[in-house]
Amino acid sequence: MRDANARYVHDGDTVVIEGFTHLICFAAGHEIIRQKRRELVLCRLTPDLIVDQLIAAGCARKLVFSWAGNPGVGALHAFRRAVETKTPPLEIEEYSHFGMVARFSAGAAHLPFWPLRDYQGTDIPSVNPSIRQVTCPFTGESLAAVPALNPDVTIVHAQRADMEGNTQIWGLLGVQKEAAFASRHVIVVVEELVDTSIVRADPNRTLIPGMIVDAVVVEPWGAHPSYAQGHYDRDNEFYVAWEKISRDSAALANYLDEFVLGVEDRAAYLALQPGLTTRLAATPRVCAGVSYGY
Amino acid sequence: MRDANARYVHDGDTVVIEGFTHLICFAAGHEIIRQKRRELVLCRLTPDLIVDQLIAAGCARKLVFSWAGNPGVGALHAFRRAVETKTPPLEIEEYSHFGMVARFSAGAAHLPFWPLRDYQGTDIPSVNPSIRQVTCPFTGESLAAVPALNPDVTIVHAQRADMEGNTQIWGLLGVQKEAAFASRHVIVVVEELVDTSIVRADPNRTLIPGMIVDAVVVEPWGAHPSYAQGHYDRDNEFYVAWEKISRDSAALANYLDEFVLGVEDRAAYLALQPGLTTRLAATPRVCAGVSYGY
Amino acid sequence: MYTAEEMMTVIASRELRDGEIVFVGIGLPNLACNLARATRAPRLVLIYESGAVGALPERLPVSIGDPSLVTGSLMATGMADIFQLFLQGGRIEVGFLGGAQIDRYGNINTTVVGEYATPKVRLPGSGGAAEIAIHARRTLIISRLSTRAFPAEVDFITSPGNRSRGRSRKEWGMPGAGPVKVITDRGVLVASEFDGEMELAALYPGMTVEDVTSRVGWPLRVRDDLETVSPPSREELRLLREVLDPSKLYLKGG
Amino acid sequence: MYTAEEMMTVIASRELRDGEIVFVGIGLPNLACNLARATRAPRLVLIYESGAVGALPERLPVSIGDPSLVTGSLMATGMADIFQLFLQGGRIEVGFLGGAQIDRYGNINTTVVGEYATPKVRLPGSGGAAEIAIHARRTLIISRLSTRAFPAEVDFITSPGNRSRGRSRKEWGMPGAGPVKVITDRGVLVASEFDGEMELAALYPGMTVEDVTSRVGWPLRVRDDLETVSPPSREELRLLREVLDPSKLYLKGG
Repeated sequence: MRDANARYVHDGDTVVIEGFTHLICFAAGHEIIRQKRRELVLCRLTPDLIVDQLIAAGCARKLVFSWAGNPGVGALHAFRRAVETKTPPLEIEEYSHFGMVARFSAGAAHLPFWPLRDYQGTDIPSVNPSIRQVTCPFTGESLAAVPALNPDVTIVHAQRADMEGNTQIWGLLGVQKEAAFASRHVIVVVEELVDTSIVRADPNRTLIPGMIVDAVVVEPWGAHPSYAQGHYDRDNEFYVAWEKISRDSAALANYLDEFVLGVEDRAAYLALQPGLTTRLAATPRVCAGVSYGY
Repeated sequence: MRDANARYVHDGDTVVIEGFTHLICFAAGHEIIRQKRRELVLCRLTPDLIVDQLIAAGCARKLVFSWAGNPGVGALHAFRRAVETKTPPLEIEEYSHFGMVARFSAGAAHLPFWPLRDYQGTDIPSVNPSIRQVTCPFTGESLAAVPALNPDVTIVHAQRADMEGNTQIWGLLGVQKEAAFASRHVIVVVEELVDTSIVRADPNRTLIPGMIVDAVVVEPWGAHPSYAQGHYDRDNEFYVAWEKISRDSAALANYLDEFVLGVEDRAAYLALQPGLTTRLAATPRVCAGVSYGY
Repeated sequence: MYTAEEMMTVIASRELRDGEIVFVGIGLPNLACNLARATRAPRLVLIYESGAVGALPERLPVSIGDPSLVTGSLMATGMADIFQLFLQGGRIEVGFLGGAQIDRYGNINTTVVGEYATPKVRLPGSGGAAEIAIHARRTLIISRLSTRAFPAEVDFITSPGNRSRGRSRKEWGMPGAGPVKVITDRGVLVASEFDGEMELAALYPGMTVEDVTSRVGWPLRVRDDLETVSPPSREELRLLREVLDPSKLYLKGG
Repeated sequence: MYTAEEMMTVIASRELRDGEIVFVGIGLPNLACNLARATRAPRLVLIYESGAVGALPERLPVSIGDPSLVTGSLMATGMADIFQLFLQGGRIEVGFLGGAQIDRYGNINTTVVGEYATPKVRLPGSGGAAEIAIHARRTLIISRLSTRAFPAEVDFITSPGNRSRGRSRKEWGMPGAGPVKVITDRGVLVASEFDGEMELAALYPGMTVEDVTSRVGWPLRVRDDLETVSPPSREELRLLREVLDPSKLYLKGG
């Protein structure tokens, strides 16, 4: 994780750590904080706790997003402080989920824009000049359009990949495929490194092909406190606890000191929390395979 | 098959039987011929033998397509006769594959058009006024645009579905998902009807949700002479034979008389060809399952 | 006796027809759908913006992307499909919405209290709410009444209602019918067929017209045929308390 | 000795660099890729428009959608991904093309011989060829020489070459470099860096300049540094004949 981040995440970069509640790569976010990256433009549909931590650590110059809350719990208080009291200042550019999905879709398809039926009657375009209109050349209708988003680097957490970065994900798929294809560089972080034969045995599960992947990092539990279907559950207790931690900037700084800056890597982070992996380990629920014979 | 076709395929309809070399529902095409549907607008990327047969049987008024050949073999001679000598006359509207994919994508997303970087320097737009240009509202670039395709009915062949039409496909996925979502009605034809619990055990394999499906038909070997991954191989001998059959309109008529009009249903079609199912049955090659536990 | 949350959940569940396709959020809407499924709408299809279609969670999901929504669902797909094929594609029949501010036309603010550039309170933003409000064939709003939550005009329109920035939904070209009802803790507001303004159409047992109008920041119209809705049945309450949310994750009381 | 098909396959295989991502068609290009993989480019990635990425077919695929292309591949995905993410996304480094007519700029016709509305011969059409010609970073054309197949101007431009309808690729805004080489049965034409016109750059052993120019429908420019390519090596021929196409499915002889 350290080497991949050092190589592909630079000050000022546009950085995406995607995953819709599922497979959010906290391991990568923590490493960015440890490496003291600055002036990042962070793009994520749901900033979640990971971006709250990056904002509090002073890594972010700007946030591009569509829903900035603590999912199922409440608010992101570092984000709120940054926006409400400018401590630290944070530029924001906001869409709805569909707008963000469309921006990644355009970026992935190498199109300059993506058309969508959206934003009529809302005030969102009045605070975001990047939401424009495009006219259909067949019907004359006016549709919303958003510009392509092409990050410098996208970090995707996944259940498994091979050495070449051929990556398989199941459960919620979010916008990881689009974000990866839209990006100049891609880091894949996996629960499990597998032989290529495992990937080739079930090619319909491959979400990201190795040809677009720059680095593969093996980091079990790298998505905690979010979850990895088939591996571990969401740590809802921590999401609830974050409400209290993030409300108080001193408590938040203490958290970062102890669990992020105070540890060397993910293994040390886990070692600080005995019982965690037992508490959250998934109960196996294996589906049947299908035949690829002919 | 008979009831589903009678109910959802009418004279003059825009009809899609999709599947890129894989899972082409010949069972449905043959039933359309038996029911003597007329004036159909047939849309398919690769008309394949199924459309050659429908043209020869006089079912088609118009063909919307992107590659009209016998894949891996040669030409579609009924199609060629219709275009070269107007017997029977056939209106054509042609795109490239990407254009057809884009038309289905727009139809599925309920957008009036789809933008794509394509058709610069080709003569295709000069013979198809439905390929137009759209201007990007961000960069000012001019891109190609194609109109949405929203068929009256799409017929999808699949490995399995439940009674509600929740449909799982593996192997080549073609544009079946887009065609189904673009369509007013959807008929799913399956090799195997399964309990919903089978679908729910591996939800990432579901390509088409039951909510958009009007009818489910169980028709094993319904895609022959094309193939169904995990069930049976492509009947390449028949594809090669079609070159000779289709060159001669009398031979083609004889073929239709014997194997389509002369049989009552798919079971009778198979009964006419002893040894076929043994020759083409797939060797099982079952992948491992994944865990959906948490 | 029953709580306001229980009543709101029951009323919301009664709005759902069997077989409908519902775009669900976490909290009361989720519980309302489960109650509907356990009573009059066993074939309800639940879709979550996270990508789970036909979810049958074996526990109460704690977030919209809970793993229990995926396990055993009919389809798990990417968000591009959810927004393009299901929502924009016109496949969603009912959407649930809520928000910090709701105005007379059902416009909803989940973005900021105060000015956008210098907000008093920064809220999470749209998420999928803007497009749910635009595309779902009809939406149901669930919110407790208070003059703060029901101003005459919201500070920011995140999700458009029946009339926004001076234009009707038809004039904006929005496909869905918009918010047809606002389910509150004291009664139900229903959109006028003429101008889309929310009108008090039904009271909960024991509530008065003033209990509602005094908590709304505009002169609330009251329908002539004002109804009183029937309270939760014993069976509805039993299901909620003993089967659907025994640990009171959502139904915290009050 | 060796056949023209064997020579064309060998020359095509030598054009591929290890690790490149190749959009493959059935027939000689498929065989050329397999030969490259068995010799100097073991890490070549084969993509088929049907949706198979990183295919490793255990038999010679009889069509572009052969099931053997899927079994054991790295990824099997929908065609929207193939055309939008891989091809339009700029991920394809080499595309193979062929056609009934090829002109001096490498424009290709696979649509009609004669007039479009009243064709002498109706051909299959574009398939994915138009967008491969536009987006692949470079394309290789494989075709036997004949004046019928190499007219000065094609009847219909299905796939644009280095200059079409009076404009260069740059003027058209096409991302890819276009057809860099035409691999024929007698020699190799290479696109001029100045104007994109195909020039005779290399002859096969035993062939003369006239063997090529007499079979091309325009005054073919011949490069000063005309080369003679080395014939298939014993190892290349052994692989083709004994390992890659022992049943002569593609290499029918002649």
